[in-house]
Amino acid sequence: MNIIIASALLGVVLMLSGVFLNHAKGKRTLAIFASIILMVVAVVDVMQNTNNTILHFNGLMATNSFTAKLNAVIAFCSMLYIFLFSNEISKVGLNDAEYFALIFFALTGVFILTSYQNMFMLFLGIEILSIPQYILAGSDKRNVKSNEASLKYFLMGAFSTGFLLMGITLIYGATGTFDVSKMALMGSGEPSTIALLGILFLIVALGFKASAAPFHVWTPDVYDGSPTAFTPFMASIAKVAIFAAFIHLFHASFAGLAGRWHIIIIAIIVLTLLIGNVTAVYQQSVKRMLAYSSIAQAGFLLFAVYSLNEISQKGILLYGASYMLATMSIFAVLIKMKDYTFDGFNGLAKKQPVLAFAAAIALFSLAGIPLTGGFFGKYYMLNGAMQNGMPIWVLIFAVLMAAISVYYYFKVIQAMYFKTSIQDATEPDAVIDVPFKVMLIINTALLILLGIYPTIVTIF
Amino acid sequence: MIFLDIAVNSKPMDWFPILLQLGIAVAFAAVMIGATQLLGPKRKTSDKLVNFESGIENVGNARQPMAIKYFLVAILFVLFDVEVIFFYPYAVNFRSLGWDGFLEVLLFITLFLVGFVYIIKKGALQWEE
Amino acid sequence: MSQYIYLVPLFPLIGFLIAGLGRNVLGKTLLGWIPSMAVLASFVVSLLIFRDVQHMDPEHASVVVQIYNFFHVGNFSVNFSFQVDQLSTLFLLIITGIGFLIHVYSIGYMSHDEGFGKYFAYLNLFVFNMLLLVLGSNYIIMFIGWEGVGLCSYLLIGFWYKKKEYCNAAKKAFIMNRIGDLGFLIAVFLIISRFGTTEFSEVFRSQAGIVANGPFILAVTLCLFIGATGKSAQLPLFTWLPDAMAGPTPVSALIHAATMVTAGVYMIVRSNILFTIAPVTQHIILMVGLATALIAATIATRQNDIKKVLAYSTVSQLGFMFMAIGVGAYTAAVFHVITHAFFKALLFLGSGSVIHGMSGEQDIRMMGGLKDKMKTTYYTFLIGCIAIAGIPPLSGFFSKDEIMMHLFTNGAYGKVFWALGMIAAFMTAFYMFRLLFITFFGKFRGTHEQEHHVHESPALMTMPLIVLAILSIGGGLIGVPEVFGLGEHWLKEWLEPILLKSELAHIYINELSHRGELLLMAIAVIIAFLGIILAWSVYKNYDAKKQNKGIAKFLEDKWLFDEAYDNAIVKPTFAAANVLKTNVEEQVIDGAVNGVGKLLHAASNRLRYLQSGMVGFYLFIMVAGIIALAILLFFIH
Amino acid sequence: MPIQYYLYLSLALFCTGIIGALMRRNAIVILMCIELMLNAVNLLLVAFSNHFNDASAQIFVFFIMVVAAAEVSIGLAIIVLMYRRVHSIDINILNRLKN
Repeated sequence: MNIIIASALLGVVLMLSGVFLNHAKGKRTLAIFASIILMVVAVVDVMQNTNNTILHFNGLMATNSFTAKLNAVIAFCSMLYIFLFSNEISKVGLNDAEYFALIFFALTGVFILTSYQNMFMLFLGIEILSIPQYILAGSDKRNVKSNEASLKYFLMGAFSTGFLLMGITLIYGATGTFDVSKMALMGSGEPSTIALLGILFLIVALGFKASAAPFHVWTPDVYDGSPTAFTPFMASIAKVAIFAAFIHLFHASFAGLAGRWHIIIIAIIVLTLLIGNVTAVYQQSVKRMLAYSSIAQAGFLLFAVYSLNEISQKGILLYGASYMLATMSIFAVLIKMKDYTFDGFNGLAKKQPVLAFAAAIALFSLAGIPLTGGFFGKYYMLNGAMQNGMPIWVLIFAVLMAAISVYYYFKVIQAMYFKTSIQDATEPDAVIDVPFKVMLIINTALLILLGIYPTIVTIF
Repeated sequence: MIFLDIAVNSKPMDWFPILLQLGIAVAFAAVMIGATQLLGPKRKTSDKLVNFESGIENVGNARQPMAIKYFLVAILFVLFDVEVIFFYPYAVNFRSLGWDGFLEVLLFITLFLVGFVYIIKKGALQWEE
Repeated sequence: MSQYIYLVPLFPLIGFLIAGLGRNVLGKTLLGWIPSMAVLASFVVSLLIFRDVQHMDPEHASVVVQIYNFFHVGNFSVNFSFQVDQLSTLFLLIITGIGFLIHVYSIGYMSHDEGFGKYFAYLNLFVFNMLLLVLGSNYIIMFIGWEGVGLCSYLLIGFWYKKKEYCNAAKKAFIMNRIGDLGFLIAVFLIISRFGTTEFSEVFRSQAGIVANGPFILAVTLCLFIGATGKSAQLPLFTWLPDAMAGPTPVSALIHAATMVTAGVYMIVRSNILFTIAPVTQHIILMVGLATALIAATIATRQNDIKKVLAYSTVSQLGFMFMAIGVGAYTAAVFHVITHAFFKALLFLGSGSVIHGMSGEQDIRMMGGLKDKMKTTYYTFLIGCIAIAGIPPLSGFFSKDEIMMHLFTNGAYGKVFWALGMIAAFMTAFYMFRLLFITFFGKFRGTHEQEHHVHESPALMTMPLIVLAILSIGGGLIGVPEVFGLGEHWLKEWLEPILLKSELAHIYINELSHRGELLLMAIAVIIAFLGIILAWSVYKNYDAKKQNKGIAKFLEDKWLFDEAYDNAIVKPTFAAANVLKTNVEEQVIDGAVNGVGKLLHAASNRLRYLQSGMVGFYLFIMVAGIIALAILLFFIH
Repeated sequence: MPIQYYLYLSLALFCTGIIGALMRRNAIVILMCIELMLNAVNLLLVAFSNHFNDASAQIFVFFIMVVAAAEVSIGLAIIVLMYRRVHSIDINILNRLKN
């Protein structure tokens, strides 16, 4: 629980550093330091936790070893994120300290979402996570695209908040409680209409945040328009937290009614995989392709919502970790590029072998090639769903879509390794120093480690 | 979770005096306005129909873009104003929450003040550059 | 000794890391020899393990060595563990043995290439993945190796990436392999859903409850077979293999002849118990194998690129292996894998030596008369050709003969299949000797510059050729049929513990008598000789420009059958080759693959209009989605 | 009064908000429509609170109001930014990001 307080207080400290510190470098160092503190707190939380579920704040929150592990994985990825992107974050605009502060505030929301026990906190967590993201999306004030991304994100996000609240209220009307663990009684008998409507609205709202089709439309535009320094945060850490919340809610509360809402989840999974993968094929810009690929990846994460068993719980840890690391890697390379189109990557392997290698491993992982974390992530997801009796055609469809994804991921690899270019692919004033490369290599090594020894995240 | 005893345990009859007072107030205002309309003399001139602005002649349209400063102050006001909502439940349960509650509210106010310090330092409330 | 099995894949992995990280630091000598020595070390360990397995009681020789627990969820767990038994040790020897020879050869062949270090790193990575594939004790590890070799093949085909068509070849190989992998993956999921495990031993043990020819086992075996068609270049996914010749020639020898392409055969032999209870699938495999063998052999008769001939030949030989699997003759399939690895690696390396001597020329019409200039290469190549054509007592004869024997005795239509197989074997002899005669006989047809430059390859390259030539000659000894009275069929005995159940299930409809067996062999040898003679008659003095005159000359030589041959066999074959090449391969198969790509692009193009950029429209999509889901929830369930 | 009446009223308000958000192109009006949706929820929460005799829903209402205020202030800031850039608050003016 300490981690929620820690991230909020660190956010406040970073916010104040904006008015009390003048050096850009000082602020950046402070942010890096803060991310390390967060990681330390997360590790302490893991060591203190036993397998029992402990309630906090009069039962509003609950932690156990799983949430502690998830928090630690997320805190670790946040640390990597700050390490890899702090240079670029300060370059986005004038209010550099505020960007770091907003990231930490969003992280507070993330940690609330991983361990809430009351729909009240679900709502607060989602809002605390989303509102900073609306600002971050629009933080490049000189850029119309950033404005547009922010407006779209905000309008649609606020719209989906309405559905979230209506869903929560209807469920409350059906059960008389906001407590997630007490709603499990709902399994008995035919559910009331308002309960079903409430579940539908919750699927809509959480599906929206998780960018599941048909509520995904904001994703490409927002990820494309936002400053590239913030897109990986939105696409990885925020996304994983939303999925953790999604799964926790449906596992604890609505598992008894699974027979009724499974059909919706299947429809959403199929649509998400189809739209994400097929549309990504057409894209010319790597950044936009990655936005679609994040939709496609969400399709795989949704399998965990269907299965709701132990495998999927571990799967979300593994898939989440490998997905976050891979997204971080590929964006860390992308942000150094001059040209975001596929041709912009031509000949990168010759000029910047470390960057190209990191990007290649990240793309392998996203595509689910074995010996990278992504393979076992996908494997856990499909296996978990299969154990829970998912129709086999959905699994076959998912494997087919994963095969399509190879096509567009490998376009980047092909450009990097099998094409040549006279010009430098990277931005001339991009900082590609040794610490950056070291971080990138660590990131890549972890991705491979997850592919060789996946138990490392599931056992700890 | 904090419980609002009054909201839950009161019966509709308990609210009757308030309703009565409200009714009398509305009726009084209505009677007074109606009476002046009926009793007062009426002479309409063009000068009288013009908006009264402390004797100064009005110019232009009221729907003009305003300086961004107004907007900023207005937003900040809304934010701080709405936060005060949380004092209502505290006020209702002031006694039963005791010192623990007091300390928590103090913490809340401290966070509030940190925000305020930030705004001041950032210069958001400075009217002139 | 078996517990040291982890050393076998470990050495190439270390070699990969050293070569990969030190490719700009270390000198060429070290970069070449360290990876080669790594593979040699693996070979030595494999040899020791092989001896160990040999001396053990065959029933208990199969050992599963667990390295660590991959993951463990509930009662489902996957181990990172290796299976040491008769089948895997046999493949270990082939992979590391031939791998080592090809590594040594590469040091000479690639000596002038700027990507020397990268090349050896990829090569070692390939060996590592191939060893994983063969050693894995469950389908997951096998799949990891399976994907890994595909990836390395992709990297090595596109090794000379500056030519665009080479990149496209790499991409084509990868995509076709992925289609196959899809089938494999689905099969793995089906297996998990039914058995709750992927360990070979447990799956095969609990196979007993499955209804033979039931929908489940058919689905599993067909999906596995789809995986095999991708990796082993069978119809309809074979077109990537000829294109894959864009890679360096030693790569073609190692990956696209000796090891990776036989992974499909290995996988099916490994799962032979599943296939045995799915005779329908076996029948499909037989058909596919036969068709592939015939079509590829036909196309091979008309190719002018030295490597393309060998590539189609590989496809055709793989077809023979699948035919063997199709009739349940798993021993014969493994036997042919082994002998084919010897002589096809030899032929590829020989062709590499020729290309090296000709400064990169691959068109056989530009060669000719090389037998005097490149003696070692010529003699070893000749041995390879004799071996593949099936002339006793070279290795190819025994393995091909065993397949033919099983075809002949397989059911009522066995003789038809046998006859068709014989046609393919005839064409094999024909196109291989056509290649030999055009390349090494006659007059030199290249430029003067080339003629001046032609030289025998260095010893580093010829030594592996000689070793492989010896193996090609003597390799057949591991499976001499009992009819020759030299004792038992060694390979059959060796694989007995693995194939026992399948062999018991396989009923030979009409067992051949010893005389019948000898008769069939005689026919096979005669047919092979006929093929060679035909090739000799047409191509002895091949002249690229005046081919007709050459044939006319033979007529003058009173070769009375020539014209008859020409009209009855040569011309129809060539016509068929052209038709198959242009219509079947380029239009139907490539067309289908490209068509899928086009369909995808078209679909993508349609779907992108959803993303209009208007927030109002986005909100509308969202609400429409909610209404649709509500209908789904409340009215359809 | 039966709880259903509140439910119907609130859902009607909610749908009004949705339809408003769909029909209008003015960003501020859409924002108001979204607020209407939130207020529909507030109404329903208070009704349920009374129905279940449970005050926690009323606390929830407070939180919704506060969060909505925060959200609106961010939203207005974004809209001001947009107005300064394109001199319009029509949501469909900004459509550079598309396929």
